[in-house]
Amino acid sequence: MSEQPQVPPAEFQSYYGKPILKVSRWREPHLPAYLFLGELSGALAVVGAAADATGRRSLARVARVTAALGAYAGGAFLTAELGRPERFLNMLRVAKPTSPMSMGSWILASHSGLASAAAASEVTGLLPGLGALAGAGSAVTGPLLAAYPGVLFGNTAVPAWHEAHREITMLFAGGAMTAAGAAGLAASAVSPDRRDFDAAWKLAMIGAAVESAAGYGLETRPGKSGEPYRTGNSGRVLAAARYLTLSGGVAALAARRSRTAAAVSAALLTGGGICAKVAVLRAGKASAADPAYVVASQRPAEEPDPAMAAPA
Amino acid sequence: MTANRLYGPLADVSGDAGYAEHPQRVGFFTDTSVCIGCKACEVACKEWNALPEPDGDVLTLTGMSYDNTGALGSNSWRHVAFIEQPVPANGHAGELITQQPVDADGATRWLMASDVCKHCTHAACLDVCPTGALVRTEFGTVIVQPDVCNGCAYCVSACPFGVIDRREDDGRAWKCTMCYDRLRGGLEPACAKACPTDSIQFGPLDELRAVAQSRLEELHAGGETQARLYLDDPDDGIGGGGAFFLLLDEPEVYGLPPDPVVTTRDLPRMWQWAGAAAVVLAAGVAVAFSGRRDTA
Amino acid sequence: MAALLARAACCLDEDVEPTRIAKWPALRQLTGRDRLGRGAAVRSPHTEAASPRTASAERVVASICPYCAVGCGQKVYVSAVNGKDTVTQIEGDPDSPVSRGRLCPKGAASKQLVTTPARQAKVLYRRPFGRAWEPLSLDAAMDMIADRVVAARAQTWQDERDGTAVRRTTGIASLGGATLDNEENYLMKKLWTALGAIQIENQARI
Amino acid sequence: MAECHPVAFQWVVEAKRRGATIVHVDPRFTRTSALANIHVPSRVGGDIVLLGALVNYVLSGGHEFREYVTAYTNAADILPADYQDAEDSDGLFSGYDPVTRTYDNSSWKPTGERDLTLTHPRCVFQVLKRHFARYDAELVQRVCGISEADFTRLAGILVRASGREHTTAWVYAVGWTQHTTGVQHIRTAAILQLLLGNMGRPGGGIMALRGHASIQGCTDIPTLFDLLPGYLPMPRAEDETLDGYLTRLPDTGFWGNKRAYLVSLLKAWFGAAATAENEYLFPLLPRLTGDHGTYRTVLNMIEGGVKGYFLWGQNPAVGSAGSRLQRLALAKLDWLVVRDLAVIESATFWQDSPEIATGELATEQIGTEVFFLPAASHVEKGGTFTNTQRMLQWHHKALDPPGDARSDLWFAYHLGKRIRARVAESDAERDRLLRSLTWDYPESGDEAEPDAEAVLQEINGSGPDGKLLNGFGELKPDGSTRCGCWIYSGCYAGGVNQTARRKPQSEQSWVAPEWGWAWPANRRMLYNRASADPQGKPWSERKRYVWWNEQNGEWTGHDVPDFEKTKSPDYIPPDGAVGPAALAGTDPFIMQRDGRGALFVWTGLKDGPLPTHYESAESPVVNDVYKQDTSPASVLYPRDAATSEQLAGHAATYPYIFTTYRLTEHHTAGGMSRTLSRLSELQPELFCEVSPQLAAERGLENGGWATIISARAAIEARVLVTRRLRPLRLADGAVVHQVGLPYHWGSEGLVTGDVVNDLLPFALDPNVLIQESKVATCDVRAGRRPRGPALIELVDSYRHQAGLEPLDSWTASTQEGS
Ligand SMILES: Nc1nc2c(c(=O)[nH]1)N[C@H]1C(S)=C(S)[C@@H](COP(=O)(O)OP(=O)(O)OC[C@H]3O[C@@H](n4cnc5c(=O)[nH]c(N)nc54)[C@H](O)[C@@H]3O)O[C@H]1N2
Ligand SMILES: Nc1nc2c(c(=O)[nH]1)N[C@H]1C(S)=C(S)[C@@H](COP(=O)(O)OP(=O)(O)OC[C@H]3O[C@@H](n4cnc5c(=O)[nH]c(N)nc54)[C@H](O)[C@@H]3O)O[C@H]1N2
Ligand code: SF4
Ligand code: SF4
Ligand code: SF4
Ligand code: SF4
Ligand code: SF4
Ligand SMILES: [Mo]
Repeated sequence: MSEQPQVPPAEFQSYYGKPILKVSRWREPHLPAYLFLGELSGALAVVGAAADATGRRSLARVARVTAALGAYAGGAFLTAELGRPERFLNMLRVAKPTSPMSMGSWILASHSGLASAAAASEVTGLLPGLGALAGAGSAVTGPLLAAYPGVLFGNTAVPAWHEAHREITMLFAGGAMTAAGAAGLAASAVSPDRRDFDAAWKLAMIGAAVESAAGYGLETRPGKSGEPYRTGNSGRVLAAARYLTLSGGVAALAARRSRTAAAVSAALLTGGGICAKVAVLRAGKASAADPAYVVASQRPAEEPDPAMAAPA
Repeated sequence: MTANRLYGPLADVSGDAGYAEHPQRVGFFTDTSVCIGCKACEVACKEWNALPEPDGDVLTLTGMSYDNTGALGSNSWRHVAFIEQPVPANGHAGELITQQPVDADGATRWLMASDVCKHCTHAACLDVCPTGALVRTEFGTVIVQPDVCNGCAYCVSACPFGVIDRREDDGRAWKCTMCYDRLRGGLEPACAKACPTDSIQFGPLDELRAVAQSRLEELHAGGETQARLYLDDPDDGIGGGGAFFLLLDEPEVYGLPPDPVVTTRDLPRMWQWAGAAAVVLAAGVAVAFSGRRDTA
Repeated sequence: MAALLARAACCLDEDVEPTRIAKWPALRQLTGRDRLGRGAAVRSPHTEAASPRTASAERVVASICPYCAVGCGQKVYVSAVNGKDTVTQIEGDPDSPVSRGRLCPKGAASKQLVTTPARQAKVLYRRPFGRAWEPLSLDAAMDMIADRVVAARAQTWQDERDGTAVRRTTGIASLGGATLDNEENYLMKKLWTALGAIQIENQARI
Repeated sequence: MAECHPVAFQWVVEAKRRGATIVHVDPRFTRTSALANIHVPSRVGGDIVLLGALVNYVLSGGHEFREYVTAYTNAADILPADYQDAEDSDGLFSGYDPVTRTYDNSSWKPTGERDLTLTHPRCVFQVLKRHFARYDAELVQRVCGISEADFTRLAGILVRASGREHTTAWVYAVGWTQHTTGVQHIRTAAILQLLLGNMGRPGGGIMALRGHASIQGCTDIPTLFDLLPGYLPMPRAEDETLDGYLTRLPDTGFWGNKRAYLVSLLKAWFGAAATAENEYLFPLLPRLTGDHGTYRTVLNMIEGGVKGYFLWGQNPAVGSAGSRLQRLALAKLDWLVVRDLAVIESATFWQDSPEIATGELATEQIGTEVFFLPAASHVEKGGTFTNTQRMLQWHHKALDPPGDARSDLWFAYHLGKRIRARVAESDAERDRLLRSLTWDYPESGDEAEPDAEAVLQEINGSGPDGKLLNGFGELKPDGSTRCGCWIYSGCYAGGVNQTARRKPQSEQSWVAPEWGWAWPANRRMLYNRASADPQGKPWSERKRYVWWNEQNGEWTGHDVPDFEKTKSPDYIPPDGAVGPAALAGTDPFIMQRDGRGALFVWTGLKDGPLPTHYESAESPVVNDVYKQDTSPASVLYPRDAATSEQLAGHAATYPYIFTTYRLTEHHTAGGMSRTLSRLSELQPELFCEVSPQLAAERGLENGGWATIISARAAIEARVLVTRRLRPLRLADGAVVHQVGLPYHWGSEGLVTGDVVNDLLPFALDPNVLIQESKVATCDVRAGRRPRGPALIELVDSYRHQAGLEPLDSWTASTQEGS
């Protein structure tokens, strides 16, 4: 180093190493399950509409029914996550653009309404027009449902979430596609009419690519707040997510020829998707639990350089 | 949306929250340079708000100086921090805050500070609350409405100060109310009233800011050059705190974030990203469905 | 969906009566000034009803902190809870020139001192060589104690010592006084002295 | 002060903001230190050296307030030729008898001559100079471990902040009193304050920060063996007649009216039965024959001499020194009555005392019959507390006590009634006082609660017509007035309960005379005539408080003048005058027989007329100043082992000093704090504070456990390693480690812990019999203590090393007699 810095890098200071932030109270499996089911439902709603429009009836049917089920199951996990589940409906007491969860609740409520209407029509064959309309509607709410959780995480004080909100948002968008793709793959493994599912296989591969890229983005995020995505338990789970997703994507290539491959791919992709959610949750908790992340994110200039921190 | 609704100085927080007519914004100035660490504020708060009593079995010493409360939480709305600091032989000029005489072992000072919810001008907890349980009051303070909160715990992660928390056996989020009930009755908050040395001062925020400024000058003149105000500035990341502090060292020494920013500042951009992601999703599906239906 | 909205329209508290759709905060957001749902629009019945419990106290009694010799002024708020007089709050008396309304943690905890369930409200009796406490009526206890004082005094009475009159008993001792009122110490000292008991001590010695 | 009198500390914080310099002298860096300008860490038990060196600094630098000293103190008094100072005989004054460990003070009594030039070699001023000449900055370093630089800084501050325009206040509590030299600590401060002219002036004085809510009250109206109300002494065996007794009190000054005080008291107690003919029943009062203090009494209990014991709001099983002996004593009683809010350790010793764990006691072998009677709390009864400023404040009853709980007033009264009923027919001489007692207070309610105001009225006193008196000036020696405590007379002046006055502070002067009532005569500051010069003009306009108004011919000011209102500054007493009339218009210290501040105290002190440094009863250090190592007159109960004499040469066994103290979050023995969750959670466990250096020396870890072993017990505590405690470097580079131990824990309550008082000896100050709980010696080891009998083995292994007999033989011999 050519010259002494004006102010020697301050040793990182904290209050007995205690967290500055509160560690998120969100739990496993509730929250990752909700996120996964939500994005699954969201993407499948789009898939359902697209399949309907392109005449992939089997896929449309599977997508719509699963989208509806996913929305309700996701809602159930979300409700279970609440401290006062019986007050779930208070989510609709207000509509706050500043609250991704409020927006998300409205999206989820309308999405599940639309998706279930579409699914009901699909299953019963009643009111097909309205069903198609609802399906089309859910194709609008679906992407929102899949994408908003990125903001949900981003709009917190947790450094690993707030600062990585872009990557997380993309991770979830990719995850939505893989999840939907995986659902299609799984269905194709058992469906008599496998040709309908070609789009799902493709979607799975696209999703896997986006999700892996976003995951990579997270892992390679510069700076202290990217650390939990590289290190520790959350880092390992994220890496696992990436391996699962990538191999799931590769396996999807063989889905056309092999029902087993389709099933394996679906499982890998689902596992990858869920692991990614778990990793994000855990990374956030890790970054909230260690005051170093908070201080570093707010005093970037004084972030200790590991090379310089070594004792002389 | 008018300017500064998410970030930056906001002249009239209560007005922003829809109160056409409202009392002056009130707040706390906590002057930690006169805190004696007696914890009367902690006790007065718990007694007034009838906060749950601790479970006898878990009462153990933390080993963190005289702090056995540890942090703010759902059952501790005031928390007094105790910091025992070595003072470098050349590092400390002032005589207003004691240190032991310097000898071969250096000197020591003991900082004490009572922390509380900051009642932020831009309160992340409030902004993210999906139920409207968190609400800005007519006094400009931020409170949780226990009859509304459904315990989603979003606020917990949103607060840049780690203040609000969910009480697990009760399922709802809790934090300082700035004694909303007392304010409504024209009373001063319980903690401020109890505080023996007036380390916690309650009053109209404007007046407190002036008081704080003069106290700061007094300390600086006394050689206490490390003294600084924290969250007094409406231009800071949270638009200034409704509770602000005079500190004698860096905020992180007290367990406070050095430069907190309300997360909602970045919200528009984040929504844009979500939009982009939704588009990516839609595009991905479109691509997947493009081309002829597989005939294999 | 409709049912959903209908339920959401009320404030959804267990204890609160459902109110009209007009009170639905989301609607109030749209119709009022509080578009972002941060304040006026989202207030709950609990919030609207907030008031200090001391305001409804049946009486406010001037007192003095029972812990230390600083002698801080206290205000004691009493209300009937389930038909029983109960201390609902103790806080500093701003009028006091000693304390100006302030209290330390002990003073601030004095309501708990009065109301804690740890407080023993019944007489307890342990017989000689007994292994456990037994109940005893206050009246019986008073009589037993009086009997024992009279007997111990008779047994240990000294009219003189080394030829000088001392007129006393050293068979009975008493300790304590610093937490008691002056009037109480006064009666004690008066009674003990008349009884000839001299080993009367309190915290001033320690 | 911030720790134990936090609300009062607001005034210190305010003073600091107004420019006062706050200095804190304490072995530990505490919450008080944190807010002071300067903290002076010192060795426990070294304060006489520090204060003495300040006296020397003042005298040798000529910094005394000469005019004040000459006029208002006994500096000019000339001492007899046979007076020998401690300086002359290596730590002992003339008149010492090593066998009885007492002094004969006849050689201390001033000759009656005075030298206003203060130059006579035997005048108090010169004696004082010589006495303290050796106490200098170097000695302070050697004994207390305070650096010379720090001492000089402190001395400079003190001198600058005293004089005409400035005053310095000294504030102390049990850090000074709980020593075998406790009274002499305060004496040294008094000397300093008199020399600097800081007494009787606003912002000056020596403020005792007293303990419990009414500790001052229970000294004024004493539940103490050696006093009657209003500081009248209890009669001793040799006080056969009333007249003879009264000769023990001064004839001059305000004590001159002693007969009026005593006769009015006897009239209050015995009413019509007390007559001039029967000397107002004075001859029937019980008589003292020496020490009947609480520690002596506890030893008597162990010896089996005490049948019954009443505990009214005190918890000796935790709070009193040598608490192991306290509990062994409780186990020897026939019966015990405990009145408290909670079931405290002193009531449950037979169930769960540490001695049961070690096997020394067994529940089924303890014959003590125990009555626990629940007490009413402060809001459940009306009455007065007297706070540390001598101010009586009435607390009103807010509601009835729960269940069987009753006020102590109720208990005393109804117990008295029942006892009186049992002797109503007796014609035994010993029952005469009992039968003569005025014992008929109005009762009210279902519980027949006696009327506390009626009792306060009796204390205030009444005239022949039954009208309430307005002050002690109205008391008569002829039996026509009754008054339960002369210094409290006036608390019901004008028939109004003055103690219940609550005029808001904002609506009255800063002295706030209309809040409560302060004795005597509602004076807020004692000896305030000294705030004016001999001519009666304020020494300083800034600091004016009470002054002579020539026009009206009276004293006036912000407070009630502590002087006869119309006695002019030029009043000269005629020869042979007695009572207040014997004091001149320039004699402000009106309770003194000569009206002057006592730099030299020839009577009333048992351990010497001038403060002298002695080591504590237990100290790892030998006295650096005199050959006389420990206080020659201190009260050591011989069988309570391990005073420094016995430990001489065994500093290696118990190498560290420990000191005990309080935490803001707890109250004394814990009955009022460990029972409350709000306080318990704030300091949940007993801990010891050690310096990082000592921690390293003994392998102690922050948050871990340590065992502390003294010659009497071993206890365990969690460890707080803190820079707030620091090793002190004394003479010749010797390093002393001090261990800090808060003493609030015991076996009952929400948070429990070992009893620190188990570690302490029975070693007392001879003047007031207060125990030395601020200092003793110990060893510290890492880890928890052994359980069961192994605990005794551990203590004994140390005792063996120190050449002491084993604990049980010591306990047994204690029981045989001492
Ligand atoms: N929070 C709280 N307040 C209380 C009480 C309580 O239990 N808790 N108790 C009340 C009662 S009963 C009393 S008597 C008072 C006592 O009030 P304090 O006297 O203030 O109480 P302590 O903490 O026992 O002792 C004070 C200090 O003396 C120091 N010390 C020890 N030895 C020496 C020495 O030799 N020289 C000097 N200069 N300092 C020394 C100790 O380190 C300690 O910091 O507090 C009253 N107030
Ligand atoms: N090692 C060490 N030992 C010490 C000291 C020290 O500094 N170090 N300090 C000493 C000093 S200064 C003191 S004062 C003592 C204190 O020692 P104690 O006086 O023995 O301790 P407390 O816990 O204050 O006991 C008072 C009891 O009175 C009860 N009480 C409160 N109000 C009432 C009432 O109205 N009526 C009745 N009947 N009971 C009531 C409380 O519940 C409590 O149990 O400790 C002494 N011991
Ligand atoms: S400090 Fe945290 S809890 Fe308090 S208002 Fe600000 S964001 Fe909300
Ligand atoms: S936990 Fe309660 S207060 Fe917090 S965001 Fe959720 S609903 Fe609002
Ligand atoms: S203002 Fe009220 S609620 Fe907030 S910390 Fe103080 S006492 Fe507690
Ligand atoms: S009450 Fe005041 S002095 Fe005591 S700890 Fe709280 S802020 Fe500090
Ligand atoms: S509030 Fe604290 S300082 Fe005041 S009298 Fe009570 S115990 Fe003492
Ligand atoms: Mo005390």
